[in-house]
Amino acid sequence: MVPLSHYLILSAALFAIGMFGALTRRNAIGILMALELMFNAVNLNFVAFSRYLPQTMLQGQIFAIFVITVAAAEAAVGLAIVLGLYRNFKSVNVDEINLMKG
Amino acid sequence: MEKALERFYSVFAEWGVPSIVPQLIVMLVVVSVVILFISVSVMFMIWWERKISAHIQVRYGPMRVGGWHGWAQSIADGIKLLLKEDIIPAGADKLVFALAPMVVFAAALAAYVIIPFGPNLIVRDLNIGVLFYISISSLTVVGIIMAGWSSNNKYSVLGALRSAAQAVSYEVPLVVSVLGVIMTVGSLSMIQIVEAQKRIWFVIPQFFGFLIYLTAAIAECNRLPFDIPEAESELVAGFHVEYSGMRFAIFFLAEYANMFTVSAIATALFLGGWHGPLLPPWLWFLIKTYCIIFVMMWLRWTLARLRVDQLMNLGWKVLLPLAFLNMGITGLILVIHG
Amino acid sequence: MTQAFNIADLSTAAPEVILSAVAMLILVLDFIAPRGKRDWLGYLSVLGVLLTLMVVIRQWGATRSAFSGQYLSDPFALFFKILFLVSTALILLMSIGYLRGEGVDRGEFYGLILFATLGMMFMASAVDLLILYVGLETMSIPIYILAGFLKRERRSNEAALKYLLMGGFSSAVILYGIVMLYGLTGATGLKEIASSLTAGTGMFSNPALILAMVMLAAGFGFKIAAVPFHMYIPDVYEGAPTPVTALLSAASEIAGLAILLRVFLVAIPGLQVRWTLLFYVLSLLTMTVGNVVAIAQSNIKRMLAYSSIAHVGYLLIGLVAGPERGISATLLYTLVYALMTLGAFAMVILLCVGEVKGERIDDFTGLAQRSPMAAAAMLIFLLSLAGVPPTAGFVGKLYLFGAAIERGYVWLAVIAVVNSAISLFYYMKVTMAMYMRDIPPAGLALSPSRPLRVALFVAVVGTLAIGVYPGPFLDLARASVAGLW
Amino acid sequence: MTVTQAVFFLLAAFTLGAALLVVLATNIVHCAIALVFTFFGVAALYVLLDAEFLAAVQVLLYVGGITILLLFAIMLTSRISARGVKIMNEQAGISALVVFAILALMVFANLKGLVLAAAPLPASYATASLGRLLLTTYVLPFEVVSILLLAAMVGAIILAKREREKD
Repeated sequence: MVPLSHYLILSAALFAIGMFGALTRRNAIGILMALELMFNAVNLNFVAFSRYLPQTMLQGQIFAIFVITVAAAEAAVGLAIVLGLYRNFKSVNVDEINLMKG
Repeated sequence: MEKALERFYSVFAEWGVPSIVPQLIVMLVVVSVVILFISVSVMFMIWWERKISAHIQVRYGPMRVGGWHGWAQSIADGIKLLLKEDIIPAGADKLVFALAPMVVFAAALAAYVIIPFGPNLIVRDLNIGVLFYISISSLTVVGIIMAGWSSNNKYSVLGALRSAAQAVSYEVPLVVSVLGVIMTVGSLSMIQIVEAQKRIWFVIPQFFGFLIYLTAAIAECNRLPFDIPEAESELVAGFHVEYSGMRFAIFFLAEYANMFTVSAIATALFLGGWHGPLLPPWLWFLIKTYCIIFVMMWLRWTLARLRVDQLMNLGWKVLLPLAFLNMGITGLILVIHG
Repeated sequence: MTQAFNIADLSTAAPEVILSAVAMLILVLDFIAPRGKRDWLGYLSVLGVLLTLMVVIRQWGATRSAFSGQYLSDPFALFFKILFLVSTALILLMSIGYLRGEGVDRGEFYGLILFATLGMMFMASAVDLLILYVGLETMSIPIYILAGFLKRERRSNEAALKYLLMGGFSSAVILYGIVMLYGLTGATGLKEIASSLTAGTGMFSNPALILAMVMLAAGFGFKIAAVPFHMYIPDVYEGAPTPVTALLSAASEIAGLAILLRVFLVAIPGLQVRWTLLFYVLSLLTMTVGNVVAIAQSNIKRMLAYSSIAHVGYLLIGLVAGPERGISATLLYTLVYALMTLGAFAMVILLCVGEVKGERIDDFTGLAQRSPMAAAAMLIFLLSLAGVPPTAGFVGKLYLFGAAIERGYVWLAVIAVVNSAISLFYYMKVTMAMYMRDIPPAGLALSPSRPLRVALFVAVVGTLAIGVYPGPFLDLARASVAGLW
Repeated sequence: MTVTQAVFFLLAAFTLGAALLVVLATNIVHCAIALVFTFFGVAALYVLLDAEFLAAVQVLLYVGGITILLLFAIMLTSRISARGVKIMNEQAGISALVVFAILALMVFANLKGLVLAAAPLPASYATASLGRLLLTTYVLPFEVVSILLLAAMVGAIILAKREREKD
């Protein structure tokens, strides 16, 4: 069988990749995609733990279901915001969307 | 069937070959059988559709190739498509353009895993059976958008977007309509759902569910009266307007394969699957499935195309509330009967 | 293990049930409301909030657990629920006139504010990480939408996008912290996590646990706008519609603080030595950066944004000082902070008429001549924010800094006092504009909205009342933290 | 190396490769398509972890829902000709460093801090019990999430709908 540590490292790598994307992408939709990668990494961890930890309740899987649902809602709202933004700015690059300076 | 498999595996085990080898062989065999089945069945369906349309419009349709009522016409068409030059438009995104038909076909192929042709004639009786079909079928939409976008043609992009919007809107009532059956059986496994219909087919208690499913399924297949995505008169041919030759053939194949899948699922969920007197189970299953396919073709050549706004209204304001009503009433009855 | 959905659970969660029913009712009534006449939806939401508030107050004193122990209605939760509901009621009162002024004719605005409040209430009652996360998102997602509610306004679009992206990022970080806690203990209930952690020896120097703690602190740091996780806050505050800005600073940040307190105090109290240090640094950075940068601002919403960052720094002092004095001081200060911030934002809305948005500090020029009452109210809020007696801000700071000194964090208290002095400087800029300069020739218009005046009145009375007679409020805060750990 | 391990490594490589493509590809549509493959990789890993139901939900919601939404938004906001545009901001280098540091910390903490010896428990048929748990023990989050979805739906419609001409 595959040891738990493999899943944990994979998840950490996925999380880091997503974080890198969220920090560097210019396109707002690109950032949203990177965020989804991070959520997936967390979910992978949840499922792996719920498989390997000695317990009967499927808490990890339940948690993952909720995370997926919330992520979907967040993506829908995010894309609606991006569309509204595009209508006004004619761009979806976050560094060009900068009216306020401080 | 399973015994034969076990014997097959044990033979390899005796020779000392790692178990992955016979597993791979079995997988390959199953996949080729499914692809073969799809191709043959699709050719038959295309010929059939042409004949039905012709007879509805009081003509004969293809009559020459192969002798009796032009039965070999589809084979000839297929060979023609395969031999045609493979054109990739200059402005296209080559990688995505090449990937799109494969994605669409993979989705169509994967759905065959859970079709229960008979009590033991199923590739894999997954315990999430119905859910597997629902989730895998959404991959088709991704493939369609890939195809539309990569063609770099505004008609294909429009067609792809329309198709995606339609598929997403009709997927919701489709899923909810199936819930009635799943609640009654208490399982997602296809085999168990069919087994539960030994005495009474679900089409009787779940009649509204069946109608909603059928309507939504036709829309999922982008067939008339819901073929706005490919409406020839306004969009040329929708998302696959730039495709030709082999790649076009794959799209065509996938489309008819999907049609077969939704009909087969309808048979399994509502029409009692393989249950029936006298004839062998697999034959019953095929007969029922082809009956539904016939209905779909019949509708196609009888009804007019819906407008986009009508299409959305029907999906969200008619089918979805009805589907929820059906689910609620089913749940209520189940609770009352304990 | 299996526990069905029953009436007892529902009655324990009655406030949430009522509020969600009101919110959905608003959404439905919005369809039948005639165009241009949607103010009554706002009043109806205020009524709903007050009704919920009454139910919450009736529950005071009892500690009840529901839904398989994931939901807890204890004094701590009830205190925050009262705070959120009062804030929401005031914000709703402010919104009615504001929406009319901006030409937004949508009842969903009120519905979404109620949904956000509902999320906060669940956060306050959450003793399970799952319900905590879900509550957090139920608060955040409506606020993302509300921040972008002025669709034609580019700054509003920008605020919504920035808030959503940062919010999503911080949620992912929080989730990673949660999953590590789950992996370590196999539980998601805060109490279960705590007991399972004490069971294992050597748990508290476990790198995985420390990683979880740091991730949670960083994620919550985003939500409460602590430095260095504050970069997006000024832009969001400036761009969002002003009532939403008020909601963000007076309710959403406090809700973040509530779950932060609950998680760190209940689930990982064993790590207190480590997280005290962490929050010491965060607190120091947050108040200093917030106050210093606030000086340079000419936009009052932006200035208040930095000021609220600074106040988060003060609030964290209580967490550093620890139970029980420090935590009750933090709770008292959340109440004070919510009232005075709401008042300040209500003033911004009062000046938001037509082309004048009331957002530049110059917009306040000559307010004392135009309306001495309004200027006096603003003065009270500003003095309170700076911490000058006899206002609530003074009392709050006194208890906070006192708690810090009592625990030996003298330097932290000294720096906090210095910071308060700095803050006086930029608050006085507004006062100067109001009192020392003449009314501009173009005149100075005030919003005619009556509910807004009610909200202002309540905020003024509250700020003064806590300042003059803090006893009962302090008792309330003390009672709320009793039995938390 | 057993077959399962081989499958795991293949899937892990596939998922990480696709994820890297999501972050690094220059064309935003390619990113979205790579994202589909990442989601599939993760779904396959769920199957490997005996969480078939979750795998189906993952494909249904992520591939059938989120990706299609993303693709829609991309189609509406960018064009195929938008190639060769700079995709990253100026902080790419420093971000890479920071992220590497964080990754190293995470891997260290995961390996050092968690009990890894545990062999997996025998898998059980989980779909039915998941459903039961959602409607009994976890009914509160279930209801709260449904409220959240309602709010998100209403909000997304408000934000995405074109404003009526000034009335």
